[in-house]
Amino acid sequence: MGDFQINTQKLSEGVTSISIKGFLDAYTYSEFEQTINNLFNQKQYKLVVDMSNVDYISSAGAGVFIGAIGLAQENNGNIIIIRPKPGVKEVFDLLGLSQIFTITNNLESAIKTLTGK
Amino acid sequence: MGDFQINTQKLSEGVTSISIKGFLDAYTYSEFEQTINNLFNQKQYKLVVDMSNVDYISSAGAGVFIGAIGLAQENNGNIIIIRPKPGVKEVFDLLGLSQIFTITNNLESAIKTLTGK
Amino acid sequence: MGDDSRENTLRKQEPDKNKHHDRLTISSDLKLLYLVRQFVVNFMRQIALPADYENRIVLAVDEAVSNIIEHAYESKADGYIDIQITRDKKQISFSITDWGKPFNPNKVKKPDIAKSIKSGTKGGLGIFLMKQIMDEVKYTFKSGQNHLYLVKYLTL
Amino acid sequence: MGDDSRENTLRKQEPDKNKHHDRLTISSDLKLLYLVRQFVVNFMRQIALPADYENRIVLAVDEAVSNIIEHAYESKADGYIDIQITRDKKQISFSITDWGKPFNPNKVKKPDIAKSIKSGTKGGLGIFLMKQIMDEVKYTFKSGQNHLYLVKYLTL
Ligand SMILES: Nc1ncnc2c1ncn2[C@@H]1O[C@H](COP(=O)(O)OP(=O)(O)O)[C@@H](O)[C@H]1O
Ligand SMILES: Nc1ncnc2c1ncn2[C@@H]1O[C@H](COP(=O)(O)OP(=O)(O)O)[C@@H](O)[C@H]1O
Repeated sequence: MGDFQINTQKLSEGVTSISIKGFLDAYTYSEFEQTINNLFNQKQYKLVVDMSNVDYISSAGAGVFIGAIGLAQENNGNIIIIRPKPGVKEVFDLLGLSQIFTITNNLESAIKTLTGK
Repeated sequence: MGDFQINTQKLSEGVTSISIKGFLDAYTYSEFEQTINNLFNQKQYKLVVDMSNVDYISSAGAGVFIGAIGLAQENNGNIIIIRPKPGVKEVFDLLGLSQIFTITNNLESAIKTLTGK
Repeated sequence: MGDDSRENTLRKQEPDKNKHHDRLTISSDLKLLYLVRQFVVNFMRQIALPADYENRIVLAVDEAVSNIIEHAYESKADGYIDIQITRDKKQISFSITDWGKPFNPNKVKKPDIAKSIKSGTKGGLGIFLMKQIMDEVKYTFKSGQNHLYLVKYLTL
Repeated sequence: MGDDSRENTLRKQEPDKNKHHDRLTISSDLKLLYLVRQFVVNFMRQIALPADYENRIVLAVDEAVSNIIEHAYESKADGYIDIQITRDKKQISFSITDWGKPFNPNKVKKPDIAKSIKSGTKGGLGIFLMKQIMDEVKYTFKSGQNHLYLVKYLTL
Protein backbone atom coordinates (compact mmCIF):
# COMPACT_ATOMS: atom_id res chain seq x y z
CA MET A 1 0.00 0.00 0.00
CA GLY A 2 1.07 3.58 0.34
CA ASP A 3 0.66 3.37 -3.32
CA PHE A 4 -3.02 2.90 -4.07
CA GLN A 5 -3.79 4.66 -7.31
CA ILE A 6 -6.60 4.82 -9.82
CA ASN A 7 -6.15 6.38 -13.22
CA THR A 8 -8.77 6.78 -15.89
CA GLN A 9 -8.06 7.34 -19.55
CA LYS A 10 -10.44 7.97 -22.44
CA LEU A 11 -9.69 5.55 -25.25
CA SER A 12 -11.23 5.67 -28.72
CA GLU A 13 -14.94 5.32 -29.46
CA GLY A 14 -16.35 6.04 -26.04
CA VAL A 15 -14.31 3.46 -24.20
CA THR A 16 -12.72 4.46 -20.90
CA SER A 17 -9.93 2.48 -19.26
CA ILE A 18 -9.51 2.42 -15.50
CA SER A 19 -6.09 1.32 -14.23
CA ILE A 20 -5.83 0.35 -10.59
CA LYS A 21 -2.61 -0.02 -8.66
CA GLY A 22 -2.30 -1.55 -5.22
CA PHE A 23 -5.02 -3.52 -3.50
CA LEU A 24 -8.79 -3.38 -3.54
CA ASP A 25 -9.98 -4.16 -0.05
CA ALA A 26 -12.62 -2.87 2.35
CA TYR A 27 -10.56 0.29 2.81
CA THR A 28 -9.77 1.20 -0.79
CA TYR A 29 -12.82 -0.11 -2.67
CA SER A 30 -14.79 3.11 -2.13
CA GLU A 31 -12.36 5.12 -4.21
CA PHE A 32 -12.83 2.66 -7.06
CA GLU A 33 -16.62 2.83 -6.61
CA GLN A 34 -16.45 6.62 -6.72
CA THR A 35 -14.42 6.51 -9.93
CA ILE A 36 -17.01 4.33 -11.61
CA ASN A 37 -19.89 6.47 -10.36
CA ASN A 38 -18.20 9.55 -11.75
CA LEU A 39 -17.83 7.89 -15.13
CA PHE A 40 -21.47 6.79 -15.08
CA ASN A 41 -22.46 10.37 -14.31
CA GLN A 42 -20.54 11.39 -17.42
CA LYS A 43 -22.47 8.72 -19.34
CA GLN A 44 -19.36 6.60 -19.80
CA TYR A 45 -20.60 3.03 -19.64
CA LYS A 46 -17.98 1.21 -21.72
CA LEU A 47 -15.25 0.43 -19.26
CA VAL A 48 -12.05 -1.58 -19.38
CA VAL A 49 -10.57 -2.18 -15.94
CA ASP A 50 -6.85 -2.90 -16.08
CA MET A 51 -6.06 -5.09 -13.07
CA SER A 52 -2.45 -5.89 -13.99
CA ASN A 53 -1.13 -3.88 -11.04
CA VAL A 54 -3.65 -5.09 -8.50
CA ASP A 55 -2.00 -7.44 -6.02
CA TYR A 56 -5.04 -8.30 -3.99
CA ILE A 57 -8.80 -8.05 -4.07
CA SER A 58 -11.37 -8.93 -1.41
CA SER A 59 -15.16 -9.12 -1.61
CA ALA A 60 -15.45 -5.36 -1.11
CA GLY A 61 -13.49 -4.83 -4.32
CA ALA A 62 -15.38 -7.52 -6.19
CA GLY A 63 -18.62 -5.98 -4.94
CA VAL A 64 -17.90 -2.80 -6.88
CA PHE A 65 -17.91 -4.80 -10.13
CA ILE A 66 -21.12 -6.56 -9.15
CA GLY A 67 -22.80 -3.31 -8.19
CA ALA A 68 -21.81 -1.56 -11.43
CA ILE A 69 -22.09 -4.03 -14.31
CA GLY A 70 -25.90 -4.02 -14.38
CA LEU A 71 -26.14 -0.26 -14.92
CA ALA A 72 -23.35 -0.38 -17.51
CA GLN A 73 -25.14 -3.07 -19.52
CA GLU A 74 -28.52 -1.32 -19.28
CA ASN A 75 -26.84 1.65 -20.94
CA ASN A 76 -25.41 -0.28 -23.84
CA GLY A 77 -22.05 -0.61 -22.09
CA ASN A 78 -20.14 -3.24 -20.17
CA ILE A 79 -17.26 -3.69 -17.76
CA ILE A 80 -14.39 -5.80 -19.03
CA ILE A 81 -11.55 -6.89 -16.80
CA ILE A 82 -8.10 -7.18 -18.28
CA ARG A 83 -4.90 -8.82 -17.07
CA PRO A 84 -5.80 -9.88 -13.52
CA LYS A 85 -3.01 -11.63 -11.60
CA PRO A 86 -3.69 -15.28 -10.68
CA GLY A 87 -4.59 -14.46 -7.07
CA VAL A 88 -7.07 -11.82 -8.19
CA LYS A 89 -8.55 -14.07 -10.86
CA GLU A 90 -8.98 -16.74 -8.19
CA VAL A 91 -11.27 -14.46 -6.17
CA PHE A 92 -13.47 -13.86 -9.23
CA ASP A 93 -13.58 -17.63 -9.69
CA LEU A 94 -14.49 -18.26 -6.05
CA LEU A 95 -17.39 -15.81 -6.35
CA GLY A 96 -18.56 -17.28 -9.65
CA LEU A 97 -17.89 -13.96 -11.38
CA SER A 98 -15.69 -15.38 -14.11
CA GLN A 99 -18.83 -16.54 -15.90
CA ILE A 100 -20.48 -13.14 -15.61
CA PHE A 101 -17.57 -10.87 -16.48
CA THR A 102 -15.46 -10.92 -19.58
CA ILE A 103 -11.86 -11.35 -18.44
CA THR A 104 -9.10 -11.13 -21.01
CA ASN A 105 -5.41 -10.35 -21.29
CA ASN A 106 -5.90 -8.45 -24.50
CA LEU A 107 -6.85 -4.77 -24.50
CA GLU A 108 -7.60 -4.76 -28.24
CA SER A 109 -10.13 -7.55 -27.95
CA ALA A 110 -11.68 -5.87 -24.90
CA ILE A 111 -12.19 -2.67 -26.90
CA LYS A 112 -13.64 -4.65 -29.82
CA THR A 113 -16.10 -6.35 -27.52
CA LEU A 114 -17.19 -3.03 -26.04
CA THR A 115 -17.58 -1.19 -29.35
CA GLY A 116 -19.10 -4.21 -31.07
CA LYS A 117 -16.57 -4.11 -33.88
CA MET B 1 10.20 -11.64 7.76
CA GLY B 2 8.81 -15.15 7.76
CA ASP B 3 12.20 -15.73 6.40
CA PHE B 4 14.72 -14.92 9.11
CA GLN B 5 17.67 -17.25 8.68
CA ILE B 6 21.18 -17.58 9.99
CA ASN B 7 23.69 -19.92 8.39
CA THR B 8 27.22 -20.54 9.51
CA GLN B 9 29.94 -22.01 7.36
CA LYS B 10 33.51 -22.91 8.20
CA LEU B 11 35.88 -21.32 5.75
CA SER B 12 39.63 -22.00 5.49
CA GLU B 13 42.15 -21.32 8.28
CA GLY B 14 39.79 -21.07 11.22
CA VAL B 15 37.54 -18.44 9.71
CA THR B 16 33.78 -18.90 10.07
CA SER B 17 31.26 -17.00 8.00
CA ILE B 18 27.83 -16.15 9.34
CA SER B 19 25.19 -15.27 6.75
CA ILE B 20 22.06 -13.57 7.96
CA LYS B 21 18.88 -13.21 5.98
CA GLY B 22 15.95 -10.98 6.94
CA PHE B 23 16.07 -8.35 9.63
CA LEU B 24 17.94 -7.98 12.89
CA ASP B 25 15.62 -6.29 15.33
CA ALA B 26 14.70 -6.64 19.00
CA TYR B 27 12.87 -9.85 18.15
CA THR B 28 15.46 -11.66 16.03
CA TYR B 29 18.75 -10.40 17.50
CA SER B 30 18.85 -13.11 20.16
CA GLU B 31 19.18 -15.85 17.58
CA PHE B 32 22.18 -14.05 16.13
CA GLU B 33 23.63 -13.60 19.61
CA GLN B 34 23.14 -17.29 20.27
CA THR B 35 24.92 -18.19 17.04
CA ILE B 36 27.94 -16.11 18.01
CA ASN B 37 27.99 -17.50 21.55
CA ASN B 38 27.96 -21.03 20.16
CA LEU B 39 30.91 -20.22 17.91
CA PHE B 40 32.81 -18.66 20.80
CA ASN B 41 32.15 -21.81 22.83
CA GLN B 42 33.77 -23.76 19.99
CA LYS B 43 36.69 -21.33 20.14
CA GLN B 44 35.83 -19.81 16.78
CA TYR B 45 36.78 -16.17 17.11
CA LYS B 46 37.50 -15.24 13.50
CA LEU B 47 34.15 -14.29 12.10
CA VAL B 48 32.93 -12.81 8.84
CA VAL B 49 29.33 -11.67 9.00
CA ASP B 50 27.72 -11.50 5.58
CA MET B 51 25.01 -8.84 5.79
CA SER B 52 24.13 -8.75 2.10
CA ASN B 53 20.68 -10.21 2.75
CA VAL B 54 19.89 -8.13 5.81
CA ASP B 55 17.25 -5.54 4.99
CA TYR B 56 17.12 -3.83 8.34
CA ILE B 57 19.02 -3.59 11.61
CA SER B 58 18.11 -1.82 14.83
CA SER B 59 20.17 -1.15 17.95
CA ALA B 60 19.41 -4.62 19.28
CA GLY B 61 21.13 -6.13 16.25
CA ALA B 62 24.03 -3.69 16.40
CA GLY B 63 24.35 -4.44 20.11
CA VAL B 64 25.24 -8.04 19.31
CA PHE B 65 28.28 -6.84 17.39
CA ILE B 66 29.28 -4.49 20.19
CA GLY B 67 28.87 -7.18 22.80
CA ALA B 68 30.92 -9.73 20.87
CA ILE B 69 33.86 -7.95 19.25
CA GLY B 70 35.78 -7.46 22.49
CA LEU B 71 35.89 -11.17 23.30
CA ALA B 72 36.75 -12.02 19.69
CA GLN B 73 39.70 -9.63 19.69
CA GLU B 74 40.94 -10.80 23.10
CA ASN B 75 41.17 -14.27 21.58
CA ASN B 76 43.18 -13.26 18.57
CA GLY B 77 40.09 -13.00 16.41
CA ASN B 78 37.83 -10.31 15.04
CA ILE B 79 34.39 -9.71 13.58
CA ILE B 80 34.33 -8.36 10.05
CA ILE B 81 31.16 -7.17 8.39
CA ILE B 82 30.77 -7.69 4.69
CA ARG B 83 28.37 -6.27 2.11
CA PRO B 84 25.90 -4.33 4.26
CA LYS B 85 23.09 -2.59 2.34
CA PRO B 86 23.12 1.23 2.54
CA GLY B 87 20.35 1.37 5.16
CA VAL B 88 22.19 -1.10 7.37
CA LYS B 89 25.51 0.66 6.90
CA GLU B 90 23.78 3.90 7.90
CA VAL B 91 22.88 2.46 11.31
CA PHE B 92 26.51 1.49 11.93
CA ASP B 93 27.46 5.04 10.96
CA LEU B 94 24.86 6.59 13.28
CA LEU B 95 26.23 4.55 16.17
CA GLY B 96 29.83 5.38 15.31
CA LEU B 97 30.56 1.70 14.72
CA SER B 98 31.99 2.17 11.24
CA GLN B 99 35.23 3.31 12.87
CA ILE B 100 35.39 0.31 15.18
CA PHE B 101 34.37 -2.46 12.81
CA THR B 102 36.00 -3.38 9.56
CA ILE B 103 33.31 -3.21 6.90
CA THR B 104 34.13 -4.37 3.39
CA ASN B 105 32.45 -5.66 0.28
CA ASN B 106 35.19 -8.16 -0.34
CA LEU B 107 35.18 -11.59 1.30
CA GLU B 108 38.75 -12.33 0.23
CA SER B 109 40.14 -9.24 1.90
CA ALA B 110 38.06 -9.97 5.01
CA ILE B 111 39.62 -13.44 5.25
CA LYS B 112 43.08 -11.99 4.71
CA THR B 113 42.55 -9.48 7.49
CA LEU B 114 41.39 -12.22 9.87
CA THR B 115 44.18 -14.67 9.10
CA GLY B 116 46.82 -11.95 8.93
CA LYS B 117 47.95 -13.02 5.47
CA MET C 1 19.63 -3.01 34.45
CA GLY C 2 19.60 -2.69 30.67
CA ASP C 3 21.86 -5.69 30.35
CA ASP C 4 20.09 -7.82 32.89
CA SER C 5 16.72 -7.34 31.31
CA ARG C 6 18.12 -7.97 27.88
CA GLU C 7 19.53 -11.28 29.11
CA ASN C 8 16.12 -12.29 30.40
CA THR C 9 14.49 -11.16 27.23
CA LEU C 10 16.89 -13.30 25.30
CA ARG C 11 15.81 -16.47 27.01
CA LYS C 12 12.13 -15.63 26.95
CA GLN C 13 11.90 -14.45 23.37
CA GLU C 14 14.04 -17.08 21.72
CA PRO C 15 12.01 -18.39 18.78
CA ASP C 16 10.67 -21.87 19.36
CA LYS C 17 10.87 -23.59 16.01
CA ASN C 18 8.28 -26.21 16.91
CA LYS C 19 5.53 -23.99 18.19
CA HIS C 20 3.40 -22.58 15.43
CA HIS C 21 1.27 -20.04 17.15
CA ASP C 22 1.06 -16.34 16.55
CA ARG C 23 -1.04 -13.51 17.85
CA LEU C 24 -1.88 -9.97 16.85
CA THR C 25 -4.15 -7.50 18.56
CA ILE C 26 -4.87 -4.46 16.46
CA SER C 27 -7.19 -1.47 16.45
CA SER C 28 -10.38 -1.72 14.39
CA ASP C 29 -9.39 0.43 11.46
CA LEU C 30 -10.01 -0.58 7.85
CA LYS C 31 -6.81 1.25 6.99
CA LEU C 32 -4.90 -1.43 8.88
CA LEU C 33 -6.28 -4.44 7.00
CA TYR C 34 -3.06 -4.65 5.00
CA LEU C 35 -1.15 -5.22 8.25
CA VAL C 36 -3.50 -8.04 9.19
CA ARG C 37 -2.87 -9.63 5.79
CA GLN C 38 0.85 -9.13 6.23
CA PHE C 39 0.68 -10.85 9.60
CA VAL C 40 -1.15 -13.85 8.14
CA VAL C 41 1.19 -14.10 5.14
CA ASN C 42 4.15 -13.89 7.45
CA PHE C 43 2.88 -16.74 9.59
CA MET C 44 2.17 -18.91 6.58
CA ARG C 45 5.62 -18.33 5.11
CA GLN C 46 7.19 -19.28 8.44
CA ILE C 47 5.42 -22.62 8.40
CA ALA C 48 6.15 -23.04 4.68
CA LEU C 49 2.57 -23.64 3.60
CA PRO C 50 2.12 -24.22 -0.15
CA ALA C 51 1.53 -20.91 -1.94
CA ASP C 52 -1.89 -21.88 -3.24
CA TYR C 53 -3.24 -21.91 0.30
CA GLU C 54 -1.85 -18.48 1.01
CA ASN C 55 -4.06 -16.26 -1.11
CA ARG C 56 -7.29 -17.95 -0.04
CA ILE C 57 -6.55 -18.06 3.64
CA VAL C 58 -5.46 -14.43 3.69
CA LEU C 59 -8.72 -13.58 1.93
CA ALA C 60 -10.88 -15.46 4.43
CA VAL C 61 -9.22 -13.72 7.38
CA ASP C 62 -9.42 -10.33 5.67
CA GLU C 63 -13.17 -10.87 5.14
CA ALA C 64 -13.65 -11.83 8.77
CA VAL C 65 -11.74 -8.81 10.07
CA SER C 66 -13.37 -6.44 7.57
CA ASN C 67 -16.78 -7.58 8.79
CA ILE C 68 -15.83 -7.05 12.40
CA ILE C 69 -14.64 -3.52 11.71
CA GLU C 70 -17.56 -2.55 9.46
CA HIS C 71 -20.37 -4.27 11.34
CA ALA C 72 -19.38 -5.15 14.90
CA TYR C 73 -17.56 -1.83 15.38
CA GLU C 74 -19.60 0.12 12.79
CA SER C 75 -16.41 1.38 11.15
CA LYS C 76 -15.21 3.08 14.32
CA ALA C 77 -11.49 2.75 14.97
CA ASP C 78 -11.67 2.63 18.76
CA GLY C 79 -12.21 -1.12 19.14
CA TYR C 80 -9.74 -3.99 19.19
CA ILE C 81 -9.52 -7.21 17.28
CA ASP C 82 -7.48 -10.11 18.53
CA ILE C 83 -6.27 -12.64 15.98
CA GLN C 84 -4.63 -15.89 16.96
CA ILE C 85 -3.27 -18.36 14.44
CA THR C 86 -2.39 -21.93 15.31
CA ARG C 87 -0.95 -24.49 13.00
CA ASP C 88 -1.39 -28.07 14.13
CA LYS C 89 -0.40 -31.20 12.26
CA LYS C 90 -3.57 -31.34 10.24
CA GLN C 91 -4.95 -27.82 10.14
CA ILE C 92 -4.45 -24.12 10.42
CA SER C 93 -6.94 -22.35 12.64
CA PHE C 94 -7.80 -18.75 13.39
CA SER C 95 -9.43 -17.58 16.55
CA ILE C 96 -10.66 -14.02 16.11
CA THR C 97 -12.12 -12.08 19.02
CA ASP C 98 -13.86 -8.73 19.12
CA TRP C 99 -15.73 -6.72 21.73
CA GLY C 100 -18.23 -5.12 19.36
CA LYS C 101 -21.91 -5.68 18.69
CA PRO C 102 -22.98 -9.30 19.02
CA PHE C 103 -23.47 -10.97 15.67
CA ASN C 104 -26.00 -13.63 14.77
CA PRO C 105 -24.81 -15.35 11.61
CA ASN C 106 -28.19 -16.99 11.05
CA LYS C 107 -29.55 -13.65 9.94
CA VAL C 108 -27.23 -13.61 6.95
CA LYS C 109 -28.71 -14.78 3.66
CA LYS C 110 -26.70 -16.46 0.93
CA PRO C 111 -25.77 -13.97 -1.74
CA ASP C 112 -27.68 -14.12 -5.01
CA ILE C 113 -25.21 -12.56 -7.38
CA ALA C 114 -27.50 -12.55 -10.41
CA LYS C 115 -30.05 -10.65 -8.35
CA SER C 116 -27.38 -8.30 -6.96
CA ILE C 117 -26.33 -7.43 -10.48
CA LYS C 118 -29.91 -6.62 -11.47
CA SER C 119 -30.50 -4.44 -8.43
CA GLY C 120 -27.05 -2.85 -8.48
CA THR C 121 -26.53 -3.82 -4.85
CA LYS C 122 -24.08 -6.20 -3.34
CA GLY C 123 -23.43 -7.73 0.04
CA GLY C 124 -23.20 -11.07 1.68
CA LEU C 125 -20.10 -11.91 -0.32
CA GLY C 126 -17.68 -11.88 2.58
CA ILE C 127 -19.29 -14.59 4.64
CA PHE C 128 -19.89 -16.62 1.49
CA LEU C 129 -16.16 -16.46 0.63
CA MET C 130 -15.17 -17.35 4.20
CA LYS C 131 -17.36 -20.45 4.01
CA GLN C 132 -16.12 -21.34 0.53
CA ILE C 133 -12.51 -21.23 1.66
CA MET C 134 -12.60 -22.55 5.21
CA ASP C 135 -13.55 -26.03 6.36
CA GLU C 136 -15.03 -24.80 9.63
CA VAL C 137 -16.61 -21.41 10.41
CA LYS C 138 -18.03 -21.03 13.91
CA TYR C 139 -19.34 -18.00 15.74
CA THR C 140 -20.00 -17.71 19.44
CA PHE C 141 -20.89 -14.77 21.67
CA LYS C 142 -19.93 -15.06 25.33
CA SER C 143 -19.41 -12.51 28.11
CA GLY C 144 -19.31 -9.55 25.77
CA GLN C 145 -16.94 -11.15 23.28
CA ASN C 146 -17.58 -12.30 19.75
CA HIS C 147 -15.47 -15.29 18.85
CA LEU C 148 -15.01 -16.39 15.30
CA TYR C 149 -13.23 -19.66 14.71
CA LEU C 150 -11.98 -20.50 11.23
CA VAL C 151 -10.30 -23.78 10.34
CA LYS C 152 -8.66 -24.95 7.16
CA TYR C 153 -7.65 -28.60 6.94
CA LEU C 154 -4.26 -29.15 5.40
CA THR C 155 -3.76 -31.99 2.97
CA LEU C 156 -0.09 -31.71 2.23
CA MET D 1 -28.77 -3.48 6.04
CA GLY D 2 -25.55 -4.65 4.45
CA ASP D 3 -25.94 -2.13 1.67
CA ASP D 4 -26.99 0.77 3.87
CA SER D 5 -24.04 0.39 6.16
CA ARG D 6 -21.70 0.05 3.22
CA GLU D 7 -22.99 3.34 1.84
CA ASN D 8 -22.28 5.04 5.14
CA THR D 9 -18.90 3.42 5.33
CA LEU D 10 -18.11 4.76 1.92
CA ARG D 11 -18.65 8.32 2.96
CA LYS D 12 -16.94 7.96 6.29
CA GLN D 13 -13.89 6.05 5.11
CA GLU D 14 -13.20 7.88 1.91
CA PRO D 15 -9.50 8.74 1.97
CA ASP D 16 -8.89 12.41 2.57
CA LYS D 17 -5.89 13.30 0.49
CA ASN D 18 -5.09 16.38 2.54
CA LYS D 19 -5.11 14.86 5.98
CA HIS D 20 -1.87 13.18 6.84
CA HIS D 21 -2.61 11.40 10.01
CA ASP D 22 -2.48 7.72 10.75
CA ARG D 23 -2.94 5.57 13.79
CA LEU D 24 -2.13 2.03 14.85
CA THR D 25 -2.80 0.35 18.14
CA ILE D 26 -1.04 -2.96 18.47
CA SER D 27 -0.29 -5.54 21.14
CA SER D 28 3.08 -5.34 22.87
CA ASP D 29 4.85 -8.21 21.17
CA LEU D 30 8.39 -7.97 19.80
CA LYS D 31 7.30 -10.35 17.06
CA LEU D 32 5.09 -7.58 15.70
CA LEU D 33 7.78 -4.91 15.35
CA TYR D 34 7.94 -5.59 11.61
CA LEU D 35 4.28 -4.57 11.34
CA VAL D 36 4.99 -1.32 13.15
CA ARG D 37 7.82 -0.64 10.69
CA GLN D 38 5.53 -1.52 7.80
CA PHE D 39 2.96 0.92 9.13
CA VAL D 40 5.50 3.74 9.34
CA VAL D 41 6.96 2.99 5.90
CA ASN D 42 3.48 2.91 4.46
CA PHE D 43 2.66 6.31 5.90
CA MET D 44 5.86 7.81 4.62
CA ARG D 45 5.34 6.47 1.12
CA GLN D 46 1.84 7.94 1.09
CA ILE D 47 3.18 11.36 1.84
CA ALA D 48 6.07 10.84 -0.61
CA LEU D 49 8.86 11.64 1.83
CA PRO D 50 12.37 11.42 0.37
CA ALA D 51 13.78 7.92 0.79
CA ASP D 52 16.72 9.02 2.94
CA TYR D 53 14.33 10.02 5.70
CA GLU D 54 12.58 6.69 5.62
CA ASN D 55 15.22 4.36 7.04
CA ARG D 56 16.10 6.67 9.93
CA ILE D 57 12.58 7.51 10.95
CA VAL D 58 11.53 3.87 10.86
CA LEU D 59 14.54 3.09 13.03
CA ALA D 60 13.69 5.74 15.62
CA VAL D 61 10.12 4.51 15.95
CA ASP D 62 11.25 0.89 16.10
CA GLU D 63 13.63 1.79 18.94
CA ALA D 64 10.87 3.58 20.82
CA VAL D 65 8.41 0.71 20.47
CA SER D 66 11.06 -1.92 21.24
CA ASN D 67 11.85 -0.10 24.48
CA ILE D 68 8.20 0.08 25.44
CA ILE D 69 7.74 -3.65 24.89
CA GLU D 70 10.99 -4.68 26.59
CA HIS D 71 10.99 -2.23 29.47
CA ALA D 72 7.56 -0.71 30.07
CA TYR D 73 5.82 -4.06 29.48
CA GLU D 74 8.79 -6.24 30.48
CA SER D 75 8.46 -8.26 27.25
CA LYS D 76 4.92 -9.34 28.07
CA ALA D 77 2.57 -9.39 25.10
CA ASP D 78 -0.58 -8.38 26.97
CA GLY D 79 -0.15 -4.62 26.76
CA TYR D 80 -1.04 -2.17 24.02
CA ILE D 81 0.91 0.49 22.22
CA ASP D 82 -0.79 3.29 20.39
CA ILE D 83 1.13 5.00 17.61
CA GLN D 84 -0.08 8.14 15.92
CA ILE D 85 1.72 9.79 13.03
CA THR D 86 1.02 13.31 11.87
CA ARG D 87 2.63 15.08 9.01
CA ASP D 88 2.33 18.83 9.08
CA LYS D 89 3.87 21.29 6.68
CA LYS D 90 7.19 21.39 8.44
CA GLN D 91 7.49 18.16 10.38
CA ILE D 92 6.51 14.59 10.89
CA SER D 93 5.61 13.71 14.47
CA PHE D 94 4.92 10.52 16.35
CA SER D 95 2.85 10.32 19.47
CA ILE D 96 3.37 6.95 21.13
CA THR D 97 1.35 5.92 24.17
CA ASP D 98 1.68 2.94 26.46
CA TRP D 99 0.09 1.83 29.72
CA GLY D 100 3.16 0.09 31.13
CA LYS D 101 5.62 0.98 33.87
CA PRO D 102 6.36 4.70 34.14
CA PHE D 103 9.68 5.65 32.63
CA ASN D 104 12.05 8.33 33.78
CA PRO D 105 14.41 9.14 30.92
CA ASN D 106 16.74 11.08 33.18
CA LYS D 107 17.94 7.79 34.58
CA VAL D 108 19.37 6.77 31.23
CA LYS D 109 23.06 7.37 30.72
CA LYS D 110 24.64 8.08 27.38
CA PRO D 111 26.18 4.95 25.92
CA ASP D 112 29.95 4.63 26.03
CA ILE D 113 30.55 2.26 23.16
CA ALA D 114 34.28 1.88 23.72
CA LYS D 115 33.54 0.84 27.30
CA SER D 116 30.70 -1.45 26.19
CA ILE D 117 33.09 -3.23 23.86
CA LYS D 118 35.61 -3.75 26.65
CA SER D 119 33.03 -5.09 29.06
CA GLY D 120 31.15 -7.11 26.44
CA THR D 121 27.90 -5.45 27.43
CA LYS D 122 25.69 -3.16 25.48
CA GLY D 123 22.66 -1.01 26.13
CA GLY D 124 21.58 2.58 25.93
CA LEU D 125 21.89 2.48 22.16
CA GLY D 126 18.19 2.79 21.41
CA ILE D 127 17.56 6.11 23.12
CA PHE D 128 20.84 7.43 21.73
CA LEU D 129 19.71 6.57 18.18
CA MET D 130 16.30 8.10 18.77
CA LYS D 131 17.93 11.34 19.87
CA GLN D 132 20.42 11.24 17.00
CA ILE D 133 17.65 10.91 14.44
CA MET D 134 14.82 13.00 15.85
CA ASP D 135 14.76 16.74 16.42
CA GLU D 136 12.52 16.49 19.48
CA VAL D 137 12.18 13.60 21.94
CA LYS D 138 9.81 14.22 24.86
CA TYR D 139 8.50 11.87 27.52
CA THR D 140 5.60 12.51 29.86
CA PHE D 141 3.75 10.29 32.30
CA LYS D 142 0.17 11.25 33.10
CA SER D 143 -2.80 9.36 34.52
CA GLY D 144 -1.23 5.97 34.02
CA GLN D 145 -0.06 6.64 30.49
CA ASN D 146 3.45 7.04 29.15
CA HIS D 147 3.57 9.44 26.24
CA LEU D 148 6.52 9.65 23.96
CA TYR D 149 6.58 12.42 21.42
CA LEU D 150 9.06 12.29 18.56
CA VAL D 151 9.44 15.03 15.96
CA LYS D 152 11.51 15.23 12.81
CA TYR D 153 11.68 18.56 11.03
CA LEU D 154 11.41 18.31 7.28
CA THR D 155 13.61 20.41 5.10
CA LEU D 156 12.40 19.47 1.67
N1 LIG E 1 -18.78 -9.55 12.54
C1 LIG E 1 -20.03 -9.11 12.25
N2 LIG E 1 -20.72 -8.42 13.17
C2 LIG E 1 -21.96 -7.96 12.91
N3 LIG E 1 -22.59 -8.16 11.72
C3 LIG E 1 -21.95 -8.84 10.77
C4 LIG E 1 -20.64 -9.35 10.98
N4 LIG E 1 -20.27 -9.98 9.86
C5 LIG E 1 -21.28 -9.88 9.01
N5 LIG E 1 -22.31 -9.19 9.53
C6 LIG E 1 -23.61 -8.94 8.85
O1 LIG E 1 -23.74 -9.92 7.81
C7 LIG E 1 -23.92 -9.27 6.54
C8 LIG E 1 -23.21 -10.05 5.46
O2 LIG E 1 -21.80 -9.99 5.64
P1 LIG E 1 -20.83 -10.20 4.42
O3 LIG E 1 -21.16 -11.51 3.80
O4 LIG E 1 -19.44 -10.08 4.84
O5 LIG E 1 -21.19 -9.06 3.39
P2 LIG E 1 -21.00 -7.47 3.55
O6 LIG E 1 -20.18 -7.22 4.74
O7 LIG E 1 -20.32 -7.09 2.29
O8 LIG E 1 -22.38 -6.91 3.65
C9 LIG E 1 -23.39 -7.88 6.74
O9 LIG E 1 -23.98 -6.94 5.86
C10 LIG E 1 -23.71 -7.59 8.19
O10 LIG E 1 -25.03 -7.13 8.32
N1 LIG F 1 9.87 2.96 27.49
C1 LIG F 1 10.69 2.63 28.52
N2 LIG F 1 10.14 2.27 29.70
C2 LIG F 1 10.91 1.94 30.74
N3 LIG F 1 12.26 1.94 30.69
C3 LIG F 1 12.87 2.28 29.55
C4 LIG F 1 12.11 2.64 28.41
N4 LIG F 1 12.98 2.94 27.43
C5 LIG F 1 14.20 2.77 27.92
N5 LIG F 1 14.17 2.39 29.21
C6 LIG F 1 15.35 2.17 30.07
O1 LIG F 1 16.42 2.88 29.49
C7 LIG F 1 17.52 2.01 29.20
C8 LIG F 1 18.21 2.41 27.92
O2 LIG F 1 17.35 2.22 26.83
P1 LIG F 1 17.96 2.03 25.37
O3 LIG F 1 18.82 3.18 25.08
O4 LIG F 1 16.87 1.81 24.40
O5 LIG F 1 18.85 0.72 25.44
P2 LIG F 1 18.44 -0.80 25.71
O6 LIG F 1 16.94 -0.88 25.63
O7 LIG F 1 19.12 -1.55 24.65
O8 LIG F 1 18.94 -1.12 27.07
C9 LIG F 1 16.91 0.63 29.15
O9 LIG F 1 17.81 -0.38 29.47
C10 LIG F 1 15.80 0.74 30.16
O10 LIG F 1 16.27 0.51 31.45
